[in-house]
Amino acid sequence: MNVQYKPKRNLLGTIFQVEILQGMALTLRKLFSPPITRQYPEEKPPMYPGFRGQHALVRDPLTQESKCIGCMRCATICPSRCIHIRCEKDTRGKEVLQSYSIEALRCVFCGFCVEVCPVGAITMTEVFEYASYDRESLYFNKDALLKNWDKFLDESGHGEDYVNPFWRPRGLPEAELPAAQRMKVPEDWTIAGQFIGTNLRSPKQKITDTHTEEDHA
Amino acid sequence: MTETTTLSVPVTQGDEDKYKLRMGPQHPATHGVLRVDLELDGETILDCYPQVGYLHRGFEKLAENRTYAQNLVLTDRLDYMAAMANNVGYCEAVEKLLDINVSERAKFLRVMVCEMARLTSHLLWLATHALDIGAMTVFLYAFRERETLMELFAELCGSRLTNTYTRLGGVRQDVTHEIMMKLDRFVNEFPACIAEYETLIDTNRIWLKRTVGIAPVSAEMGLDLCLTGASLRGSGVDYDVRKHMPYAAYDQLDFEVPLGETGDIYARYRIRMEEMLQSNIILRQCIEKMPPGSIVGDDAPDLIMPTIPQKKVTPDTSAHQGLIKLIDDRNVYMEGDVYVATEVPKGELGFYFVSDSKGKPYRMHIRSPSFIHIGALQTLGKGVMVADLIAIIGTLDVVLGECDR
Amino acid sequence: MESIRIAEDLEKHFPDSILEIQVHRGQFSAIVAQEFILEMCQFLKEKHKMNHLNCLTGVDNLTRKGKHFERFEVIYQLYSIEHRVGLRLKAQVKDSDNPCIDSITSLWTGADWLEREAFDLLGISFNNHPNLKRVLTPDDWEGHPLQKTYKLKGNTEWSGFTDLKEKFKQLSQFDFQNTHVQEGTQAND
Amino acid sequence: MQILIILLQIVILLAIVLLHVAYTTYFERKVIGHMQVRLGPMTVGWHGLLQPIADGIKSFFKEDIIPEQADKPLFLLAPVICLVTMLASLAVLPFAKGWVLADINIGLLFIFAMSSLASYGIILAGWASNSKYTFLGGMRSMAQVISYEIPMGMSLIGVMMLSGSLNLTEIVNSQGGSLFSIYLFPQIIGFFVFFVAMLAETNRVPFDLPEAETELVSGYITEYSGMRYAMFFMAEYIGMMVMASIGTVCFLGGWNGPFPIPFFPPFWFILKVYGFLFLFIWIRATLPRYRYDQLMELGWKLLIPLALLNIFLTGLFKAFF
Repeated sequence: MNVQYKPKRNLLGTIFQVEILQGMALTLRKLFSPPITRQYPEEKPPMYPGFRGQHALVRDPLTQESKCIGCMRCATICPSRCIHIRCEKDTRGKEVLQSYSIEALRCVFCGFCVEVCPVGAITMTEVFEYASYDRESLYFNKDALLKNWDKFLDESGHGEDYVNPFWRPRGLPEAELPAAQRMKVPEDWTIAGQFIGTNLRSPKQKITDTHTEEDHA
Repeated sequence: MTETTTLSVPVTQGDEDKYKLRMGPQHPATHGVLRVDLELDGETILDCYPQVGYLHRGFEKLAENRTYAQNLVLTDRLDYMAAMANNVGYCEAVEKLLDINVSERAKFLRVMVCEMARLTSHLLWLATHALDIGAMTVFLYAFRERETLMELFAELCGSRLTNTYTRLGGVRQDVTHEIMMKLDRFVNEFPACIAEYETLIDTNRIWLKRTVGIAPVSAEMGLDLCLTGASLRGSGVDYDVRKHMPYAAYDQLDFEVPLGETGDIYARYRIRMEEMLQSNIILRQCIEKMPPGSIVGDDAPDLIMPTIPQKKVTPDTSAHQGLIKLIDDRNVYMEGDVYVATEVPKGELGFYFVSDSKGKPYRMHIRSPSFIHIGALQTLGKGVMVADLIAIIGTLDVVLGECDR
Repeated sequence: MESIRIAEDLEKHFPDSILEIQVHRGQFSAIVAQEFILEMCQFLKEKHKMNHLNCLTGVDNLTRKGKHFERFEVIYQLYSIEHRVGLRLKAQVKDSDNPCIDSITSLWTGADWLEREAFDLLGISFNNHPNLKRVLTPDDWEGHPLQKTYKLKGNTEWSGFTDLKEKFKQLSQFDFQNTHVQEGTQAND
Repeated sequence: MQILIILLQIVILLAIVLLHVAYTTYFERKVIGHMQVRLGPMTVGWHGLLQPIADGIKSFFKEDIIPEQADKPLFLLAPVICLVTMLASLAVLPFAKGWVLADINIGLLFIFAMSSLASYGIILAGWASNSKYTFLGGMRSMAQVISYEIPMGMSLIGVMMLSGSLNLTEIVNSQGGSLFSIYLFPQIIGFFVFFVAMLAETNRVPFDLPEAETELVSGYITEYSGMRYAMFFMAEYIGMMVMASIGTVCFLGGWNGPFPIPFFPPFWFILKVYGFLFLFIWIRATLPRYRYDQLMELGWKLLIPLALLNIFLTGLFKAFF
């Protein structure tokens, strides 16, 4: 397919600067249209669940401690190798987490650690404003990570047994998921309720979804 | 001050009255950290030496020490304007190398995010290209649509820029009805937005003066310079990897490849504008044809991949005419090499993998279009004016993250 | 024409240079000796219209075993846009201490930078290359990073950085106010 | 006494003009912002109304950096030349009947002279900074001024021929009081040439080559900082106002309007100048930038012949009617 060019400017168009006037008419129209920008510090951007923001260790509502079992899967997969874990065996021979730290300045925010965690201990919250003037405060140890989780719960208003449903990937069969990720999810997160190609614009096949009405409104 | 740094422009006898200008690496129009050493006669460029490497992070060496799954995050940082397209390119290559099947739904999702990435990249190209030539209003109009797509990315995979969306054998997340509704609305509104940009620049006499006939590339010259993508198609060479070596679900979709004739800046501009419309058509088809099913293939590997071969390597299974040995066999991590190209917004992004039957690539080479395009700048930049050089850098659509790797 | 026919044709014309023809995951590659690489590329470009050079790079085969593998090989991935068929040439570079192969910049100007990159990262030099200099690493970089012998962790800094630190140390002896005082005294003298 | 009154008038005029400069920058940022579907300055004061004051204070207290290799006296002098010449040309502008500091007979010529001198400041700035980008900016400015002084002068010859005077007050008076007797209609070609040359003369888009941001970083003001940078900035905006005033006086009938405003005679004049300024900004928001040689081509091959044609037609008009 050859590209189509607009017709060449004719003499009248040249004399009366038609195309320039058209452009100026557009900018003049836009002068009175509502702005699209966001006044950032006052107006926060929309955060979707599953945004890969600040790291946190989920505080187990039962024990008030981290859920981490020290399996090292996150430290193994981490592409930037920024997770450091130390475990020790307690008297009963059970692995107990001694320290867990994440260097947020080295992290590339890929979310692999959350994806491989078998118990849903590490997570990434929707907090994104945690810039700091010193490096030490961005070197999260276990307490800091647990505190991040509390902070996130406070800010977002979730209950303390909140589990981010985003980390149970949509569109995967239940059987393929680790136990921690087999959680109760809304209907359209399962394969049965997934989006299947339709012509969204044709009235006949209009899907009966609550979102549809809202979006069109 | 800098005795250690040698000026790369060779100074010969009789050159003394040339005006030498080092444009970049910190310059508003060099799209990152490109440095161009110029030799000027007035404002005409006699010689032009692009210098790269300011953003060299050694991805190819890094990749040799990380597993195939981990390397995925490196590709986000190649062409950060279209990280999704790089993800897809990387995964397609690794899947070819390790012989992993992709589920049908994941193929369509990949095409969808690829085309969304193409739109974000082309919109940013349009914005900066127009800004380079001085039309600064197009910049924000293009960002308006780009923002919509970025938010869709954020909703889909949790990140706006470095998406890390694809996985070996599939993708990370399925789409929701909401995302598809938003995408559908975007697809419907987008052609009107294109018309808006075109009102400002398409027939504008100043835009035409700055673009028509500047830095023309003939078909032979384009092939000689190894240009790809819109830069090559502007010269009329029908080479689009999506058509030539279809990957993901491109062979099931109906779209056209726009071709130019003159190969000048205006032709390339028109091609990218047409490509945006074609991407829009592909997105529409993705919405309509999205098949049901799982988002990963049946034999997709776990994210934590074993680093030793799972099956015994059996090369030399059958011989063909003495010298030709077919060593093809279904075996993960078998020795061998593949080159898989994908059509990213900047051109042909190729991954050349050599596997030595371990869980890490023995050698990963990234054929980055930006690197080759900047190499071509040396030829294209000769004899034009400084203002044209800026336009040429813009029209080649280079990203230094991809160039320097 | 299919890749395999092209490979056979290539073998017919350069019988001694083709060491082996492989196919892996449906992609054909010919392992060739380095001597006639320019002629081979020219033959493929002119006779089989392989006018697009996808990729040119090198591989260090130090820790990888193969029948014909030399220490370094140079990969040429060629593609014919007209016939929609590709072929990969893997030229084995004989000399492992001072690897050297003919440049194909006379066929593709675009190979210029790709060869410079191979030289920079792998240390393979190209004969008749117009401007064989480092491209990604600084001009005074030591070693070639993609060689398998290149140390991942060093205990010395890059000389450019140590120079810079030295300079900074020298300059930090004079703080801002002192320089003015010194200038003043010099003027008085 | 007479001198004191004039001094007082000068001070009042300067104060008003500088305040206008400050708020033209605000106006420009706001208008371009909204044309680009964003908001422009919003933080300092209500909708950023105090932004220009904040900018002024900031640039006043910023460090005045002088490059080591610069030609110091010239480097320091250049912004002063720019600003002083632009301020001087304010003296001859008639804002209303009798509202003029120096009602000299060669007002138009004086303004040409002053605006040429201002470009001298730009060239000096480009040269004295001893930087490559500023040098190219200065060279571009020189070429631009030489090419565009000519069509600008020629475009106004038609006006001079019709009014028979170089005195700006005379030119306004000769246009009469009604809307239809302004020189815009008989001198439409002249006005077009004047308008384009005016954009080029004030280094505005699409002719902002001396400071082309994406090509020459910031052109001739790359090395300047603090107050000296602000002086260039002020000179540019005063230049815009002076040129807008000339356009108003020569083509739009000066202070005459559809009906007189009782207590504030320059009302219409100021309104027309604001209109011109809006046009400047509007064009900046819409158009790309010409290339250096294309600019020359436009000046020499299109505008000068057009201006000559205009003179010829005006002469014919004068001779036969």
